[in-house]
Formats: sequence, structure tokens, C-alpha cells
Amino acid sequence: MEAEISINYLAISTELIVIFTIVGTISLDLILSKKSKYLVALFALAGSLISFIPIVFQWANYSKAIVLFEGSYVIDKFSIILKGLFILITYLTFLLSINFIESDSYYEGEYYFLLLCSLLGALVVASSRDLLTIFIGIELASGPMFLLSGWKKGDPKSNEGAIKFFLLGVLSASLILYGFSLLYGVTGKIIFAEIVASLSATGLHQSPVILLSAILILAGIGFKISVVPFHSWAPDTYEGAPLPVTAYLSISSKATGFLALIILFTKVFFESGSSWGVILVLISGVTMFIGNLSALQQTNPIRLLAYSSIAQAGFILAPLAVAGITGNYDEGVYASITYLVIYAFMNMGAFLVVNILINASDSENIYEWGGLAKDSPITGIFSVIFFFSLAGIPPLGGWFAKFVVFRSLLSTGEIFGLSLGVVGAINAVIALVYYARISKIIWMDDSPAGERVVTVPNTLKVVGFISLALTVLAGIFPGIFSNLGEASAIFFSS
Amino acid sequence: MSAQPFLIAAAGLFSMGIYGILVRRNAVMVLLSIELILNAVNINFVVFNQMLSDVLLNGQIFTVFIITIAAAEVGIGLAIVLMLFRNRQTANINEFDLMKW
Amino acid sequence: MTNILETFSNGLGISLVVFLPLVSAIFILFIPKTQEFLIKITTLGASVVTFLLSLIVAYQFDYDKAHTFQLGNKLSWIESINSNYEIGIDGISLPLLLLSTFISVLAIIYSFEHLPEPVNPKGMMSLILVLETGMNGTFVALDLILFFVFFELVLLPMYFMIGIWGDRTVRSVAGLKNEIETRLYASIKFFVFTLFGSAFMLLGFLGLYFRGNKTFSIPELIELGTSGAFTGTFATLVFAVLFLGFAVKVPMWPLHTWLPDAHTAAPTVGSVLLAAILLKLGSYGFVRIALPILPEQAKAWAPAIAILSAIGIIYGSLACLAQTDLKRLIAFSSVGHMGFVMLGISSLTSIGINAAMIGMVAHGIITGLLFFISGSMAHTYHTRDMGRLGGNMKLLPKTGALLGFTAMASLGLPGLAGFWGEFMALLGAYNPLSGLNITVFRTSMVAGAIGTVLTAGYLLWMLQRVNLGEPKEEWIGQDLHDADNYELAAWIPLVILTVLIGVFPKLIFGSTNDAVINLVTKAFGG
Amino acid sequence: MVVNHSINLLAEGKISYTDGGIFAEFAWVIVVLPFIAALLITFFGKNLPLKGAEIALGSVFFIFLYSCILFYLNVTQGVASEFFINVGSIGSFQLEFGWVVDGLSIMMYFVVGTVSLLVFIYATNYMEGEIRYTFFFTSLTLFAGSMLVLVSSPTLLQLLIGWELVGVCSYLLIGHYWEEKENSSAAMKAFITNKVADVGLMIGIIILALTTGTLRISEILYQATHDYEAIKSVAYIAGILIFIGAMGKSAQFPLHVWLPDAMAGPTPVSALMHAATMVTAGVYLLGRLFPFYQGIAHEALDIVLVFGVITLFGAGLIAIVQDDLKKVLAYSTVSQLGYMVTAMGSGAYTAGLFHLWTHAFFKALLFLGAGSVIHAVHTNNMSEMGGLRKEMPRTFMTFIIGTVALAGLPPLAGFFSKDEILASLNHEGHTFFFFVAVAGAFITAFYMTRAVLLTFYGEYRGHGHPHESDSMMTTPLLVLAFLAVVGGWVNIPGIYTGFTTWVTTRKNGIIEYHPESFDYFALFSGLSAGLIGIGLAYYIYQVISEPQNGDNRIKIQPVWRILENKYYLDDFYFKFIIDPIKITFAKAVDKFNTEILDRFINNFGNAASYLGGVVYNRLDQGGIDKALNLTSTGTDTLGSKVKLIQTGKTQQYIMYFLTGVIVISALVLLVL
Repeated sequence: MEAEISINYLAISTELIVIFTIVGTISLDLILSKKSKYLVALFALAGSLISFIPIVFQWANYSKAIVLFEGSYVIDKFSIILKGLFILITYLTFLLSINFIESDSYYEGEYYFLLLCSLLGALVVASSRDLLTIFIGIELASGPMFLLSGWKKGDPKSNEGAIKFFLLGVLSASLILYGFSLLYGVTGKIIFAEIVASLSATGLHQSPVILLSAILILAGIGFKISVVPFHSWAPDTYEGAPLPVTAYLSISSKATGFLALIILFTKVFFESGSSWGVILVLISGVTMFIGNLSALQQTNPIRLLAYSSIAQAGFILAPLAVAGITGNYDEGVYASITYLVIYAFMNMGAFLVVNILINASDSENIYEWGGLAKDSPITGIFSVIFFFSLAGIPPLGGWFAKFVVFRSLLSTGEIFGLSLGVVGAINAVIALVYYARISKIIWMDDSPAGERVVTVPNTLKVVGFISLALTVLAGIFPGIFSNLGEASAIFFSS
Repeated sequence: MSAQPFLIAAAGLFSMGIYGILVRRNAVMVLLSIELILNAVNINFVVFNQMLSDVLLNGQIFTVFIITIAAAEVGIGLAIVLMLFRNRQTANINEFDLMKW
Repeated sequence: MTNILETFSNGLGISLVVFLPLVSAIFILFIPKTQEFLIKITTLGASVVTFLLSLIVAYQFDYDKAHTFQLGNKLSWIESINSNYEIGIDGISLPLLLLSTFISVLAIIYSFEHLPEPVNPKGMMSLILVLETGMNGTFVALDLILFFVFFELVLLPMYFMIGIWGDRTVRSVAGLKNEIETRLYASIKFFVFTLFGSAFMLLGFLGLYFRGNKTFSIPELIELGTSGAFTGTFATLVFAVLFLGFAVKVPMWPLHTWLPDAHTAAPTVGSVLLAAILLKLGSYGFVRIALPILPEQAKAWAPAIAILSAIGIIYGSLACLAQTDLKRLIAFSSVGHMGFVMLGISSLTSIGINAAMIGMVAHGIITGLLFFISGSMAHTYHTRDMGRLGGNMKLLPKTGALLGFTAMASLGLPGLAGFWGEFMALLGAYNPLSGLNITVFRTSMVAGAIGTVLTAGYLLWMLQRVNLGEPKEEWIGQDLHDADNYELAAWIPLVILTVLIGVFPKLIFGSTNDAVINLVTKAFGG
Repeated sequence: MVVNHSINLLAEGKISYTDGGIFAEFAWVIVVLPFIAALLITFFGKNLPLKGAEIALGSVFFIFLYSCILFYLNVTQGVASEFFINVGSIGSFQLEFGWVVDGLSIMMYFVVGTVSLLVFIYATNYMEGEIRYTFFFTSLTLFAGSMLVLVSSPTLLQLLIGWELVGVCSYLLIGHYWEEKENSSAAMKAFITNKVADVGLMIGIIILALTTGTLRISEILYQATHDYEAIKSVAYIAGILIFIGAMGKSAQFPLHVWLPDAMAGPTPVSALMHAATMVTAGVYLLGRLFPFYQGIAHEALDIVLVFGVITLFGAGLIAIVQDDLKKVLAYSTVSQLGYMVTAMGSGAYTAGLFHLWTHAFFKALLFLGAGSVIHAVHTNNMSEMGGLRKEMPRTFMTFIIGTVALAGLPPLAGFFSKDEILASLNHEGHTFFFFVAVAGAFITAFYMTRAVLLTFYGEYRGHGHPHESDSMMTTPLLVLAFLAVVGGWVNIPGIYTGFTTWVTTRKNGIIEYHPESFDYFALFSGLSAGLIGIGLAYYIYQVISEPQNGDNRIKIQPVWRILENKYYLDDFYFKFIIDPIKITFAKAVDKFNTEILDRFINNFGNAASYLGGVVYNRLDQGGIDKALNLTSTGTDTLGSKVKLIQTGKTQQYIMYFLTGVIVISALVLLVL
């Protein structure tokens, strides 16, 4: 192999900028004195913003996929959109974190460093097209999260959440690896295209080894996207972790997991979809039910959001599941990704609301939040927008997310899709109850503690308004997501 | 030479790891059990590489990466366990059930 | 001037009617809370302008071509799923659109001085405006998805209206262990019921989309549907879910249980809008979507709908007879009246559907007025218990007189608007579309006719208990305020309209008839 | 099937007539005017010197004049024309209002105009100082308008509208003194009873309209008389249903129960609505649709006859036992309406309308006279009257004229009209009914004489010193008395039958029997029945005892008690219809709604919540513990080991996780 190494640096400039920011952040953290540590935060914020510039550029120019490293790394519109999403979410998480980090004597530098590392992992996953790269991406994305979830060092809950997260996370990583090893063992290849070619040549798509590999990988990723039965860590970890981290976990980590799932199952295992499709259908349906029914029971807002995000994961999974059975991957991926994107912003908003309200009421029991909307109407409006968007009420973004999912479920009219559609419809109604409950409490219940002064820091307002704008925009002009369809199409053609 | 004994050994290692995770109470031991699983994977990769005579040595490269990552993860894991130990004076994971509903 | 009007006819007019309230609502959010008058006057201005715009639309509407969709436009909206911003009105939607803009103005006039506790003009006014956008939008949407979005848009404002400003009485509810505040119970019940219906309705829409050339356009789907594109189990399922979605909203027996609670708990303006417009969304959905797109299924379901309607009429009336709560009585009366509307629709004849159309408008006006009055009375007396009321004619003569008039209108007195809906619905039910089971329909007709007697019974009884007799001890010497100018300004137009439509139903039929004939001919061949 | 209305229906009638010219064309004015007047009274009435009565009087005076002109036109040249206004179309169905100007309607205009005018004049004085004086005139004017809407109607639709509008006016006026619950209940009873009947009318109209494809009465009648098959098939049922409507408004047994209670309203109301005009609407309806009944629905006509006869006899009997003067007159009205319906039922169109005409005058007279008395003595009860002939001579005189007219003694109005009915019955061969009607005449004479004796003879038994009413009240009495005398002279068989010509001047020809001369058998029977009735009553109440003790002479139990309880009809209605609906059914439905439907719905919520609890607490947060505990107790070897791993949350999660993997693997590899 003496091929000349030529790298299209422009294509990977996003990743490079993030790497530079990571290095810069940790260096600044070492150099700067305690007083000027806030510069670290500014630097990280600036870096993540700058990394968005190439995204815009690439979106405008890359009409077809750019393939790097002999097919291991691909930059296409699909990955570009997701990278944009990851960066934006990370940026919002930074904003969400600033007050949080400043309020306690936490290590600032490392915090940003770790989040940026996780971001880098996510970026890598988006473009990876071989087993090794995707594995590194996944590990890079989740490794820092183990630490971040235990960030509240003095808080036993946080520790506990972290160890659970960690142990299960490592276990899942090893399962993924075992699955990879089987895949490698059968085909001898690690680049997806080559694996598929080898499998088609040998006709081993449905062989037990490949299916076992798929299942192990599914289990591993199932942990990341927290679907039943791999979800049990999520409520505990979410509850224990600092709120911004929880938000990041439930959005970015989950998105990374879904991305890995989409890439692996539609690029590698797509021909055995009839087998894993059925499993995914089951998982998706059960996840919705268990997530929503458990969420009904929650009094802790974070646990409530944890179960809500489990249920939402069921929704995101549903189109993929049906796509596996019908082979209509294009449609399924489009629906999942659209859901994922809209979900990202409305869930970010929901966490923001919970963040504000917990601080305002000094209570992690939603039933003590009565009347808070009167003390802070802006939070009240945020809560209405985000929670009802999660419930899927038009004209808020969530409806379109649900709509595309239903659309893809019913597209072929086969029985699995139809049943999942009905399950989804029932769950949409169940979910409404607990989403509406929060709005009900803060708008309609009386304050148990008299008038409370609620201050919403400006950074949080920024997060709120960005999320709100995107959520509402998504609901009123869902046409903006037609790009995602185009991107999914390109993703499959490459 | 057949690859089968190696694969069986790897599978055995894997199972032992799983057993360890489930049964050991000490967090450090659980960590070590996870290492067992990772090593089972490593064996798999190396054996497959040899078996398939992969000239690109993908399996071996993979193994190197896994070892690295495993090291990193153990580092993280130990950090968390340490933190826990500091707060709770125990490394027995069975006692971590603060959040049991 | 003409030029400006020309541009209006290109969809701009209708779009303004739909979105002006929403834009104003957003604008209001930026007005400080303390500027109450500014908020109120802005809201009023917005709604009046909207109403005037809708009048311009009505003026531009070509009544000779009432069966076609007019003054609309089709703009690309969600390309990826081929859903468009397709709007337009025909003879069926025009009266309802006008009703909606009109009632909204009155609701806002009423709210000028009669805001429910806790007083918050900003919140209330913006919710009314958002509600208006949803209502207007539903009536002009010609795309299933657009329709769905507007259809659902009314949920949130109404939920909050009931939940925040609703009745705070704590009561026990069958099946629930703890006592609960009426408003909280009612608001979530309303929300869950409607969402339950519409979630499935959306599945139905998608079914039509995939079987119907991947289009959500209602006119195109009507073309497909009337040419027999949807058949078999598929069509049955789709009709079933559409039925669920619309019937909950109407509401048809036995899906009506949210209604008495919601109406009773809602603040006055909320009840008015709920009764006057929101219920119409369901029946309008039947006429606009379910019947023409799935004509064969409509035929198959028609007897069942007729029976449910007849049950609704009798059931609603009987339930009214048992009520002691004034607002709850009126709420149950809606069940009966909407039963007539649905009975008319179920006959699948031009007479029956025309009856439904005028029935909807009349019910909107009359029951809206009833809720205005009863809400105002509840506010004055601080009770809705008819056992404690009495002699209202003496205490509040103006209110009492209007209540009497409206009750008369509500019981279907000929010469007033309510008569046409009832009489024509029965007329339609006597001779349903050929091929439908005549026995079922005629039985339903007789049940409906008996319902008119019961209706007269409970309304007159209500009048006797509330309006007539000597005032009770507890009210004598109390400082009770009769209807003030704001209230009269909100009510008198409805009274006039009731009489006008009653005497000259062409106001409605002139618009609906061609469209309905066209619908029936196309879908059912006569 | 729908016939174009340009068909010249003029060829149908036998009598020549004109279109009435400009007066017919503008007849709508008298229909609309009262409504405008009512509006004006509502808004400006209170500030006017006579508190609105002047507007009311002005409008009815105009109606009176206009109807006189029309009447004159009809008498001189005959008028028959109809005008339509389209108010909307549904499907191919035209909804039309309009006005019809022909002999029948002009006769009604005249009756309404005349009696209204007199009653209005009377009421300005009678109601003076009463509560809601202005509103009273609003309602009364509204009633005049509604009645004209009804009688001017060329379509069944407008007829139905007028029909119910007069019902509402009746409701308003009966309940005029609504402070008393009794009065408002009476108003409600009137309305609901009529509404029940209206169901019949409404369905009848629906059937006719849908069968013929039109709502125009003239066209329906055309079809009915020209062998159209469709209408024939429904004629019987439609005929009966429409008659049910007429039964309500014209107080026929068993729907008459509202009319006696309706006496709760002020007396002018009783005179105008519940004697002269509104209650005759049913008879008018039968008359209007007479060609239909006669042509193709004669089976239905037989039923009409039966109910008419039952009513005329049954109601007359009850009148005997009443102590309330107005109730006597009310039952008398019911009975007389029975006569009219009987006439219609026996196919005597003119006779029925003729009785309507004469009855309007003498019954209005009687009511106004009674009102005058009541005004003076402040009670309705005859037991507290007596001897008033001295104090109230003009009232007494006119009352006597009314009584004699009602009793059917020549040459007063009632004699001619009743005689014509009897003659028709006799001619048609309804011998049994003929004798019942004769007996009715006897009863009529009896109870009226009783009433007169109780009221005006003997000693005054009440309180205070009654004196004669104002001239504003007595003048109408005198005018009506005059009409009660001469009203019958317009239709004397063999001498002058102008009335027959008047009311048969209409587009759809009437074919009926017209007596060329007196039927002397009928004349003799009727006259002697009347004389005997008067004589007997005079004997019982004057000769052998004081008037107030006369009742004791004829109190034959249990007949008396049955009559006093009005054949227990009200009790029956309340016990078996109203109470079950109002109490049992309504409560049951309400219970069903709150206790069953709501509970069902709420239990759905509970179930979801419970399920949530189960899923969360048992499955999600601890299910594996239990599941494993269950399995491990059975397995010794693994048991002890496995128990170790159950307590910790973390390992439980891992267990959960791995179980999932295994289950999924099993599913994929073994099942799929």
C-alpha cells in the first residue's frame, strides 16, 4: 500500500476545529489563573460556534458525498446535517451549563474539554463507514459522559448514577465489540461496503453468526438510545447527573446512538432486516408503553423527562423497525432523523424549563411547582411550548415529528407498521397526560409557597428562545425538513 | 490449525466476564470482569485475523485500539469508583441503591 | 380599491382572516401587562378587522359558483410529503367562517369588562385570538394536514382557558378517589378526549394519502373518493377513525361526556366559543371530509350515525331534565342539538346536509348566546344552581328577557334560527338517500320529533325555575347588576341574527345549497 | 312529479272571483305591521302616554280596516290569489313564505281584526294598573301578527311558523302573572301540550311535503284532487298526523287539557286567543286542507269526526261542574271547538267555519263579559258572585245575549251555525253522532244557564260593592253583542247564503253539501234541546232552590267526582307520562352519564395510572427481583448463587440488560 496519502482537509475541517478547540481548552485551563477561568468557557463557546462555519460551507457545496480514507470516512449532506445538530446541541449545552458550572466550585476547564471530546466522538460517528472508526467514535462520545454524569462529586446520587452508567456502558461497548468481532470473523473486512460485498458473495446475511452479531450490536446501541430492556440506567443516571449533562445525554448521546444504529443497520445489516425489523418493532412498541406508563408515575421532573425520552426513543425507533421489514429504508431513516432533529430542540427546551423551575422552587417534586408560571410567565410559555411539542400538539414542532413517523409506519400498509401506528397513537394520548400535568401544575395550581422571585439568566433565555424558535418553526414550516429527505436519499446512494 | 479452540476459549472468557459482572460485589472486581470480556474480544479479533490471513491486519489493529480504549475506560472506571469510595466508604456496588424509586 | 380587492381574491383575503388574529396575539404578548386597555383595544381591533375582512371575502364570493372552492390559493408548504398550504372556501365553509369571525368579535367585546378571575387580559385575549386562528383556519383549509393542524390548534388555548379561568368548585367524580377541582378535571378530560380522537384521525388521513395518489389535497381526494377509489376494509377502517376524530368533537353520543364538564367548567367566553364554533369543527369535518371522500362508507355508516344521533337527542334532553346546574343544562342541550345536526348529515341528502349546515350556524348563535347569558348570570349570582335562582325577570329584567328569548330560539321556535335545523333535519331523515334503511331513519326522525317536545320541556322548565316566580329571599336587597352595555353589545347582534336567519334562511341556504347539492350529487349520485 | 305552478288553478273553483287587485297584493302589510308595532312598543312603549297601548291599538285598527276592505272586496266580487316569497332553497326544495288572500283567509282576517280591535280596546281599561302593562300589549300585538301569519299562509312551512308563534304568544300571555308558579305552570302546560301535538303536525307536513315535492298548500291540494298516486298512498297517515296538530291547538280530547288551565291568563287574552281566534286555528287548518281530507283522506276524516264528537260532549259535561266562571267558558269553548271539528269531520266545511265565525263573536263576548264581572268582584268563583244583574246591567244584558247565542236560540248567531252542523250530521247519516251533538246542545244550554243564574241572579255572595265597568269595557261588549245577534244572518239556508260563497271562494274547489233550506228535523231537535236545557237549569237553580244550592240537587256520585277531576286525565298524564320522564328517565340518564359513562372514562384513566404503577414499580424498578426469586426458590444449586446478585440495583440492571439480549437472541435465532 503505497498510495499517496492525500487528505481533503476542507472536508474534515469541522472535526479539525473541534480538535483544535479541545486542545486549546485544556491548554487554557492549565495556563489561566483561577480568576480568568471564564475565558475557557468563552473559548469553548467560540470554538463550537466556529466549527459551525464549515458545516454551512459544506452544506452549500457538497452536493455529493466526499469519500475519505479509502471509504472509511464519508462526508455527505446526511452527516453534515447531523454534525450541525451535534454542534448546535453542544453549544446550547454550554450555554445551559455556564450558570450551573459557575454556581458551584466545579472544575470548569475539564467540563468543557469533556463535552467537546464527546462532541468530537459524535462527529466521527456521523461520518464513519468502518467498524473501527465507528467504534472509536462511539467510545469517544460516551467515555467523557461517564465522567460528566458523575460531575457532582459530593453528591452520592451523582456517583451512583455514574457507576451504573459506566458499568452498563462498558458492558454495552464490549457487546458491540463482540458483535464486531463476529462480523469481522465472517467477512474479514471492516469497511462497511466491503463487508456487504463479502456477505452478498457468500450469502450469509441470514446466518446465525451474522444475526447474533446484529443482536449484540443492537443491545449495545440499545443501551445508548435507552430503549427497553436496555434503558434501566437512564432514569438513575439522569437524576444524578448535572442537569445540562442530562440534557446532553438525552439528546446528543441518544442521537449519536441512533446515528450509529442507522449507519450499522442500514449500511451493513440491511439485507437481514426481516429478522431484526420484527425485534425492533417489538422493542419500539414496548418502549413506548413502558416509557410512557412509567412517566405517568413520576414526581421527579428529571425522572419524568428520562422516561419521556425513553418513550420518545420508541417513536424514533419505530420507522427504522418498519423500514427493516419493508426494506423502505429511505423513508424510515428520513422519519427517524426528522424526529430526532425536532426532538433535540424541544427536549433541550424541556430540560431548560425543568432547570429553571428546579432552581426557582428549590424542589425536585413537580407537585411543589404550583403557580410558578405566574411568577415567571416566560418560563410558563416555554413550558407550554416545549412540553406540548413533546406531546405532539400542532402547531408545535412535535406534531410534525410524530406525523412523519406515522407516515412512514403506514407507508406500505403492512401489518407491523399499522399496529405500531396504532400503538403510537395510543401512546401519544397517554403521553399527553403527563406532559399536560406539568403545564397544569405551573399554570393552574396555586402556589404552595407564596410569590417566588424567579430570575431567568440571560444565557438560559438565549437557549430557550433558540429552542423555541426552532420548535415553533418546525411546526409551522415543516418544509424546512425536506432537506433531510434529500440528505437521506444521498446517504443511501453513497 | 483450527481456530475453534481459541474461539471457544474466547467465548469462555466472555462468559466468565459476564458471570463476574453479575456476581462480584466489589466494583473493582466488576471492572476486572469487564476487562475479561474485552480480552475475549481481543482474542477473537486476533484469531480471526490469523484464520482469515488478513493482509491488512485489521483484526490486530482493532485489538490495539481495544487495548487502548480498555485502558482509558478502566481509568475512568477507577476514578468513579474512587469517588464513590470517598463518599460512601465502600466499593460494594450492591449498596448503591439510593435512587431505587 | 378594486385593485386591492382583486389581490384579496387570490388567497390573501382568507389568509389574512386566518392569520391576523395569530399575529395580533403575538403582538399582544409584547405589550406590558399593565397596559390593559391597550391590550383590549388591540384585540378588539384585530378581531373587528378580521371580521370585516371576512365580510369582504363573503362579498367577493361568487354565490353562483358556490359549489367550487373560491378565493383560495395553493402554496407549497411541506414539499417532502406533498402537503400544501391549500385554502379556499365554498358555500359550505363560508357561513361557518363568518360565524367564527363574528362570534370572536362578540366574545372579545364581552371580555372587555367581564374577564374571569384571575383577571389577566393579556392571557385571555391572546388565547381568544389564537383560538380564532385555529377556528378560521379549519374552515378554510383544503389540505388534510393543514386541516389537522388548525383542528388541533384550538386545543391548547381551550385547555388553558378552562384550566386557568375555569370553575374552581371542588367536587367528587365517579371513579376517582379524590375530589378534584372542576376546571382541572374538565380541562384534561377535554384535551385527552379530543386528542384521542384526532390521533386516530391523523392515521386515517395518512391512509387516504397513501391510497390516494399521495396527496393530501381535499379537492383531489374528493375527486378520487367520488370516483370510487377507496373501498373495502381499508375504507371502513379509515372511515372508522375519521368518525372517531370528528364524533368526539361534535360530540356524538356516547363520546360526549367531556362536553358537559368542559362547558360547565369553562369561563363564559370559553363556553361560548366552545359551543358556538369548536363543536362545529367536528360536524364540518364530516361534511367536508368524511362524506365526499368516503361516500360508500358514509352510506354504510349512515344508519348507525342516525341511531346515535337519535339517541343523542333523546339522551341529551332527558339529561337536561335532570340538571340543577344552569350551565350544565345548556351544555347537555348541545348534545341534543348537535344530534339534530348529525341526524341531518346522516340522511346524506341535500335537504339533510343543508339542515345540518343551518343547524350548525343556528346552534352556534343560539347556544353561544345562552352561554353568554348563563355565564353572566353565574357571575352575578355566584351560583348556577337553579334551585337557588328564581325571579330572574324581576332581578335582572334585561338578562331575563334575553334568556327567555334565547331559550325560545333554542327550543326550535319557528321564525327563529333554531327552527330550520331541527325541522329540516327531520325532513331529511324522513326520506334518506335511496338505499338507506328507511325504517331506521324514520324511527330516528320520530325520536328526533319527540326530542323537540322534550327540548321544549326542559327549556321551559328551566325558564320557570330561573326566570319566573318571585325572587328568593337571599337575593332581595342584594346589589345585582343587570346586563351592562358591553354585554348587550355582545348579545344583541346575536339576537338580531337569530331573527334574521329565522325569517330569511336564504342567508345560509343561499350559500350552502349549491355546494351541498353538488356534494350529494357527486358523492351519492343524487 | 312536481307540477309547475303556472297551471291555472282558477279553473277549479265554481265561483267566479278576481285576484283582489292592489289590496290583495299589499295584504302582507297587515301581517308585518303588528311585528313592527310590537318592536316599537318594546322600545318606546313605556314612554308614551298610554304606555304603548296606542301603538297596539293603532296597528289592530289598521288591520281591522284593511280586513274590512278585503271583506268588502270578497263579498262584492270574490277574491282568491296567493303570493310567494322565496326565502331559500334546499336541494330542489323551495322554502317559501307568502300570503294568501281568498275567502277563507279573509274571513279569518276579519274575525281576527274585529275581535282583536274590540279586545284591545277592552284591555286598555281592563289591564290598567296591572303589572307589565306594556309588555302585555307587546305580546298581544305579537299574537295578532302571529295569527295573521298563520291564517295568511300559502305554504305549510309558514303555517307551521305561525302555528308555533301563536303558541309562544299564548305561553307569554297565559303566564302573564308569572310570579305565581301556578300560572307559569299553566303556560308551560299549554306550550308543551301543543308541542306534543305539533310533533304530529310537523311529521304530517314533512310527509306531505316530501311526497308532493312542494310546501305550497294549493299545489298539495291540487295533487290531492287530481289523482296523484304518491300523495294518495300517504293521505291517511298524513291526514291523521295533521289532525293531531289541530287537536292540540283546537283543544280536542285528549289534548284539550291545557285550555282550561290557560284561563290563568288575563281575561282579554282568554277572550281573544282562547276563545275567538287561536284555538280555532286547528279548525282553520282542517278547513284550509279540506279538499285534501275530502278528496283522498276521508278515512282520516272519520277519525276527526269521532274526536270532535267526544270532545263536544265530554267537555260540555265538565263545564257543568265548574265553579270558576272562566273555566265554565273554557270548557264551553272546548265543547264548541268539538262542534266545529265534528262539522269538518262530517264533511261540512262551511258549517264548521260558520260556527267558528259565530262562536268567535259570542264567545269573545261571553269572556269579556265574564272579565267585566271578574274585574268588578275580584274573583273568578261563581260561588262568590250572584245578583249582579242589578249592579252591572250592561254586562248582564250582553252576557245574556251571548248565552242565548251560545245556547242556540233563534235568531241569534249560534242558532244558525249549530243548526247547520246538526243538519250536516243528519244529512251525512251519522245518526248516533247527531244525537250526541243534540245532547251537547242541551248540555250547553244547561251549563250556560247555570252560569248566568249563579252569576247574575240570587243574592250577592262576595265582598265589596261591585259596580258596572267603564264604557271602554262595555262598548266592546255592546259591539260584540250586536255581532252575536246578527252574525248568523249571513248564512240562512234558503234565504241568504253569502257566507257559504265567501268561504268557498278559494282556488281549490270545495265540494260539499249545502242545505237548500232548513232541515227541520235537525232544527227542531237542536232548538228543543236548547230550550229544555235552559228550562231545566232554570228549574233547578231558580225555581226549586237558590242558585248557589242548585249543584247539590244534581250531585250524583261518582259521576260528579269524575267530572270534577276532569276524567282524571291530568292525573294520568302526570303519573304515567310526565313524572316518569321528568323524574325517572331523566334521573336515570343523568345517573348513567355521571355514574357509568364518566366512571367508565375515569376508570380508563385509573387503569392507565394503575398500569403505569405496575409497569414502573414492579417491572421497571423491581420486577426482575421477584421473577428471579420465584425461579430460584425452585432451583437449589443455582439458587444460593443467584440470590447474591439480586439485591444490588446495578447488577439488577445488568441482569435485566443481559436477559434482554438472551431473549432477543432466542427470538431471532429460534423463532424467526
